[in-house]
Amino acid sequence: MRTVVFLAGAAGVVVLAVVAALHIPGFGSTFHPYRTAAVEASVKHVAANVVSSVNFDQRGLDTLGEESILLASILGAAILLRPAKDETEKRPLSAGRVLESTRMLGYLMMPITLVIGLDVIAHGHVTPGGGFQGGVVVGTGIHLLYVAGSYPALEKARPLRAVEWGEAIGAGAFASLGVAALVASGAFLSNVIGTGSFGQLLSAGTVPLLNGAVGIEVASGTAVLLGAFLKQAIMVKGPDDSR
Amino acid sequence: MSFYPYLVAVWLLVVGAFGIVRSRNLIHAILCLSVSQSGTYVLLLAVGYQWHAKPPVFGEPATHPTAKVVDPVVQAMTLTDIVVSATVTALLLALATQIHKRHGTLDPDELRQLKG
Amino acid sequence: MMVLIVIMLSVVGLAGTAVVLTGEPQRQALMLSAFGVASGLLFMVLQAPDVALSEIGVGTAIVPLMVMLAVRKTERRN
Amino acid sequence: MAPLAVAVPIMVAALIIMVDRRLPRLAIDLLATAGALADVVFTALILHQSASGRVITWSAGWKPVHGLSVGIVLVDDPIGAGIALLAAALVVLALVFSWHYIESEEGHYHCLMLLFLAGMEGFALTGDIFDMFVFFELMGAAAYALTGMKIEDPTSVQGGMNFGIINSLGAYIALMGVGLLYAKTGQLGLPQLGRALAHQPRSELLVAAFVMLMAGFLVKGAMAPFHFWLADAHAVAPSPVCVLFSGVMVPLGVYGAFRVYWAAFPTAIARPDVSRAFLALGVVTAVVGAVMCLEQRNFKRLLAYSTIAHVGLFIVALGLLTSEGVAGAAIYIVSHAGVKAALFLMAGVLLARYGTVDEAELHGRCGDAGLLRWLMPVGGLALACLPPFGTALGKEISEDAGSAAGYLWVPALFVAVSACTGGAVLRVAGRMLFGLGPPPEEGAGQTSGDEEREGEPLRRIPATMAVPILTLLGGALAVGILPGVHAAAENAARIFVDSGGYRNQALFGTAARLPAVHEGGWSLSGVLLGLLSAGLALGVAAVGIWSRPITHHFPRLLDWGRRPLSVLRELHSGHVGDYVAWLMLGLAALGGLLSLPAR
Repeated sequence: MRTVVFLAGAAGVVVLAVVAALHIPGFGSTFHPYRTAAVEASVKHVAANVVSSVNFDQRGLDTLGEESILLASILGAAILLRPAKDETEKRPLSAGRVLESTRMLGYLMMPITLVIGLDVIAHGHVTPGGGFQGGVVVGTGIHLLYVAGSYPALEKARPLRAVEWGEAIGAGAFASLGVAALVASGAFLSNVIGTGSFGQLLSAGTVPLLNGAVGIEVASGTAVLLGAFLKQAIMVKGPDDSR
Repeated sequence: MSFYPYLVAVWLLVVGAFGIVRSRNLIHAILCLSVSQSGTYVLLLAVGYQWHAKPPVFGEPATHPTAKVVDPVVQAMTLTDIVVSATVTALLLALATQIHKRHGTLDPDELRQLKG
Repeated sequence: MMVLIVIMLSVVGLAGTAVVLTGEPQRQALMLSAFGVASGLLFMVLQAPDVALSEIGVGTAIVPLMVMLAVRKTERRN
Repeated sequence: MAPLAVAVPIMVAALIIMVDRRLPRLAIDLLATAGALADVVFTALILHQSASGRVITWSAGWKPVHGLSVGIVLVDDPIGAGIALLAAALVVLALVFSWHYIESEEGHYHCLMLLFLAGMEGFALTGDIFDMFVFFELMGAAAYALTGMKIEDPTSVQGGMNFGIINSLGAYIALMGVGLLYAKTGQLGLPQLGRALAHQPRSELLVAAFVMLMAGFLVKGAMAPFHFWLADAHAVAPSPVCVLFSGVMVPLGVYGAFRVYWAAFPTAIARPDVSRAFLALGVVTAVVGAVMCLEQRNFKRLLAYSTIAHVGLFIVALGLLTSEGVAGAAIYIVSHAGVKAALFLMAGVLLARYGTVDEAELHGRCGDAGLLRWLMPVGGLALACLPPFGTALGKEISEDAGSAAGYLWVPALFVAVSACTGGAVLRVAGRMLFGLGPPPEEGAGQTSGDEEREGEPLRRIPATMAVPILTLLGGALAVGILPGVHAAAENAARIFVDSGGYRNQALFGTAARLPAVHEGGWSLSGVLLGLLSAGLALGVAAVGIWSRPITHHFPRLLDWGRRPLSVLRELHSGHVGDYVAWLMLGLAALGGLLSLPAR
């Protein structure tokens, strides 16, 4: 029954979409009016990475919404994955069995990953990447300590309290920069400070600042999320969990 | 060829929905949902593509800002979309974990308390 | 270029289908990882390095990792 | 001004996360309430300003050159600003109610409420279609988490999951529509889209894009057959959260759909086709909601189905595609929000006092509910559109709009649906508060998803709970009594449907001012129809309370009526796969209705 209803609907949707697809300007066409305007605007504000310029300057409001979605999901996951009333947290005894080579690899990889992540964040307005991509790398990178078999070390490197702060500071800073720009120039999230020269680290005005705020938020957000799932998987015990 | 990317996009959307309909495990359904969403990535990037155009980044290697580039706006939209996908997936996985704790199952056929 | 795009599109379409048809979540997480790589490559070919980077970060690392952890949590009591 | 309404709640939420372990709970409550109050001020100012012309804000200062801009525009007319104000006001009242209702030490709940508010404000105030998608998802993410918050409660997390999957899928379908539209026009701003589409020939691409956008927004707007998630989510979410769901989030979905239609599509798609599709699906929604509403015995689930029924009425009124229909729907939405929110808060009080809102379990047990003994019947009558509540005014204007468009069945539908939903509430009130009718048989009936509340049972109703309820009912009454409401709504509606003015003012700063109307108000026929629906509601309630002896004599009749009902109930299965299947079928149906030319 369910499948029949679905197939009937899906058939209709496919017909609708295929007929529509036949009327789209063909793949790879030269019709991109917004592109032309966005590239011009990006050049005007000396942002070498046009995608970053769109995200943080031209359509910054979208990114504010996006960061808030991240914040809401992380808060939501934190609420949902908190130990329930009838559950207890139990610290795993020690590292468990981890091969020495794996452990070394984990310890070795972590700083490298963090440096790469920070670099990706810092150059977001110049080269591909940015706060989001770099933040993901940093937030995941910290968890290599778990691969290294050291949950206590992970807890030290990732004090959840500080990470939660980071996530709030990132989101708050993004919105505050927007309001500051509103006060300074009359337009929310406008690009108010000097723009520097093309391709340099210090260029594109507020883009690197907003980018940095996103980097902080995404890095801490990723860390909180992975941390919450990890904790749930290895520490939280339900009432009928005998192990 | 001119329409193939759009068809792939629609295919991903529909096949993901199909997966949810047939799913016997909510975690499986959540991943099918993210497959559905990838349909939107493919559609958006296909819409912004232009033959023989470069990525919309003029930094390294330094390119002259007048070079022909693909549409950066759809890329920015897709980036936003990917963040949405990841975070919503995380939220739903957290819900799934709790459902399993409370019901002992993730099979939607056995979760029938919200009927009527 | 065109051949490359067609191939990558087909790979992504097939990989997506494979994710859906894999019923067992643990294996599905791995399939999802592969799907993430394929999508990332497709986005690279479509001249979207920013998007490709995020997709590879999110689609091949974070989401599959979270799925693995969630599966581990939910399968223990069965 | 408008971006502040989005940014300030986010900033306050971030602040609460930073300080929540150092401050007592009361400080967090006050901080969150202050954040929402700030939004009331912002949106009230925007509403005031917009009365003399739409308020246009170019985010990041990218003002248009020759009608093109790379920035995001916020175009705020009185309808948009009005629903934004409604959202902010409901969040304030919900937060005040939560002071003694939600028991948690940390501020996560408050942060989620504020982020939810930011999402609603952004969605209502923006004039950019991708921005709408982003804030749609923000509303969603906060809402899923708020629904599933009670992790100790098995049904809570499940309701959150159904809600999350269906709404996300709807959002992605809408994003597909955005992509198609962008492919055709290369624009994302609604004014720019309107300009680009004004001279486009009719094409299947535009129909498909429109269908996908509508489906996405109307999943949140709970139009049949996209409505299944709503009852699951409402039954289990905390009552103050339900206030926001029913009061403003669901109507926002409807608002989004019609905003997009009027701003971008009025000439791109044949108007009779659009009208026919919305009228058809609106009627189905209203009937399904009203019938299912009568069937419920869990009071919160009953209210949820009543919301579906009313959404059907809103869609019918708006689907007439006239400014009168918009005016009626606007008044109806605002006053419905007041009444329905008050009823959900009453459900919360019952839950806090007696630990359940099941009609049969509470039969005759709530005689000591004090204030509620008076307020719940009043709420039921207001829901049934008793004049002079605003619901009755909105109903009257919508009915007139329907008759004026030549649909004489519209008044009948409105009377029937408001009588059924109001009657269901009155029935529950009569049985719970006054112990009317025969006591329920032991073990009969279903139990279906119930919110669970932690903490001590409530002995007396604190002021932080009573005041929001009274304010909400008073607000619904004020909409009906205050002079000039009808004229203001009519003027706002004319601005809402003025597509040319929308894009010209946003892109070129020029728009002819529309002639304002000054008269309007109650008419005799409207008052009589309002009294009729309220009287019928009393009848419905009486039949509900004392029907068992009656139906005893006519078992055949009962049996005949039960069969389609049980099929309908089967459809609301709580199975997410079913819901997705219906979503796809609804999408195809909408596409079919819009592709086949009318008449």
